[in-house]
Amino acid sequence: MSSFSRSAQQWATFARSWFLIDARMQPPGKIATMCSVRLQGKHKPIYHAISDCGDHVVVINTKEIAFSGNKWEQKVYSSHTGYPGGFKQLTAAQLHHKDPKAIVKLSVYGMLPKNLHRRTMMQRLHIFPDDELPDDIRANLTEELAQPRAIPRKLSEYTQEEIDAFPRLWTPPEDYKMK
Amino acid sequence: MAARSVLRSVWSGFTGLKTALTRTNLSSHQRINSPCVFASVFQSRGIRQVVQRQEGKATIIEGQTLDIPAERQPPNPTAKCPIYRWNLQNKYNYTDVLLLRQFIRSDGGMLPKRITGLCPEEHRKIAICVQMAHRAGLLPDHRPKLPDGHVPKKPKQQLNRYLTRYSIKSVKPIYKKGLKWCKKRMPVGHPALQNNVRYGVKPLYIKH
Amino acid sequence: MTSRGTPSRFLKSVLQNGVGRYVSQLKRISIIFSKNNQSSLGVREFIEEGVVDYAKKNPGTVVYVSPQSSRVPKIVAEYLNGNVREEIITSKTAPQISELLSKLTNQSGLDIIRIRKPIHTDNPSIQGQWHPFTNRPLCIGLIRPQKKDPQ
Amino acid sequence: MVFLSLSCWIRNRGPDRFWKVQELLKHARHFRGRKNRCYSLAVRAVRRAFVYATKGRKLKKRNMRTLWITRIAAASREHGLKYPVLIHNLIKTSVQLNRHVISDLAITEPRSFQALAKLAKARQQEGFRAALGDSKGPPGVFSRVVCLQ
Repeated sequence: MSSFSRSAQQWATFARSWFLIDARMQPPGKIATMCSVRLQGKHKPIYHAISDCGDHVVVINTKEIAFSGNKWEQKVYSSHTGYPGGFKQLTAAQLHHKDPKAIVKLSVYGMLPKNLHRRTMMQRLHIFPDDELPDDIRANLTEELAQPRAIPRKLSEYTQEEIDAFPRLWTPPEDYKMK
Repeated sequence: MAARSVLRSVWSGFTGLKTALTRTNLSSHQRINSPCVFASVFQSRGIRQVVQRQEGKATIIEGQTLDIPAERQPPNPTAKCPIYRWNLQNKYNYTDVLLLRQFIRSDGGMLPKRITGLCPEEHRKIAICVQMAHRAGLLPDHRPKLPDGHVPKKPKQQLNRYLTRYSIKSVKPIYKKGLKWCKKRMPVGHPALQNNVRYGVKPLYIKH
Repeated sequence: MTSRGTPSRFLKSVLQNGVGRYVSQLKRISIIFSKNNQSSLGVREFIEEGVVDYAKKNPGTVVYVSPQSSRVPKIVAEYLNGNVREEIITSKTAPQISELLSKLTNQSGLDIIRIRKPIHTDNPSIQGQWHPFTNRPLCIGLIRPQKKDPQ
Repeated sequence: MVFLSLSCWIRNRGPDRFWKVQELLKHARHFRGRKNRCYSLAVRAVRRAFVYATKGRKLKKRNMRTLWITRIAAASREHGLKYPVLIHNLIKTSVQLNRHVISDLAITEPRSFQALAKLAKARQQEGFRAALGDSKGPPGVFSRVVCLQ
């Protein structure tokens, strides 16, 4: 094998790919686990912690992420500006209103390993609040990842036939007036 | 899940559905496209219906008593509670809107259990599920309409949520989380639904 | 020993030695001893008995036997790659010396240092190394957020 | 009694003090700062380094194994298997490759690894079939196996 083809192989092995994740109706934690695996390169068999083999991840529709429970109101994001009295606390809803990218970004940042590569890996994460992508990023995309959470169907999304096909569990008495 | 289990246990002729589906889609399109005659059905759930029909200039509103088509036989017909009759205990969740819609009024509240025949436990569980489905936005918006011309001062922030246990206004932010061994947790889902059938290997974890 | 402080190399043989034909890497060997010293007793015995046999057995190696007065007896082995190894054989018996000689003959002459891995190959991959598109379908179609055509 | 030679013996630490220092500094030459040239600093650093090296010999085995496992996990995910499933089923089919070899195969010989993954998958399906009996659960019973299958 000539050294030319072997060097080309090396280029191919360490090529970076771009993944697309749609965050519509997804919990940010699950999005973040997918992102952090790809950013670290842990989805590749050539993974090594110091070999910098992470991929790019593009997250779209972060405006429409979903939290389970009452986390929009209960979850609190704290930060400190460094000045006296600079301790800021925002609930998830407030933070999301301020910056729709922040929640996903923070959750990914927290899931990456705490070392000097963390900032580098974060630079490979591209977050967009809606599904408008710049053309240069759109041209790079190689794969779209499946959403981690199955989005439940709304009642308005069912067709009449499906509604009729579901068995009637109980029949109201003859004289009952439905409200 | 409830739909799946019903289909699994009772109804084997599932294959017929798909052909029927395509047919109805076609017919509904045709109905929308024809403008002069339209019929809107207000309350499709009960036996009696109010049907509004327009023919030329006259609008006819009439009450009809629908003939209910022959029902499929439930697997456990002797039971009193409809959930037990269909063997659905612990098999439904907030996502099963087709099941939940049968137990709610047109304004979104629960029907009384002396009418529906639900046993108290199942009634409570269904009430919880209905609440969660409402908060997740799976059921249609049942809130009363705002008067015409009313413009809200601040556009409301649309936040997607699911498995929401408490009402949105009642919850306060947890500013002090507490120490590691006694953290204040954020409940997800409801403990009444803890015994639901799950096929995954992961344990259910309702305190986040 | 710390692994960073010591020199190391991968396991290798000199110029694929032994793949086609084995070439003894020992070029020249000189046995330096004293004719009448006590410590050279074993060497003298070895020279009387085994040197000729050794030289006949290894035609690729030049054997020098040099008596030098009042010297520490030693074996100087020179290899094809230019390395020189000296072995002191003070008060060693003849069988010990012949054992040492056979060891020196079989060596490749590379420095004896830490070897990083017990296995090494120059051509690690036959089927072609893994790359991100190895296990992906050849055609994935279009990625979802397509640019809407201005109409 | 007069000891004349004792004091000399104590003072004289031998002629090879220089070489002793060099012998130690040899291990400290790649250190950072003054440790790589000052004996009194180097001696402590070298001692620590040797302790770390001793511990590191055990740790290396552990770390390498976790690295192999991450790599195999990544490679098997590409073929739609989880790591424990792959390893369990390979053991069941008496494939006696260790993790080192499997991870090397995943990198350098991806087709062979694919064959291994297929083998594991086939074994998994076989196991499910054996667990279910006649490929159907009893009526009215929900089985996790059906769901996994």
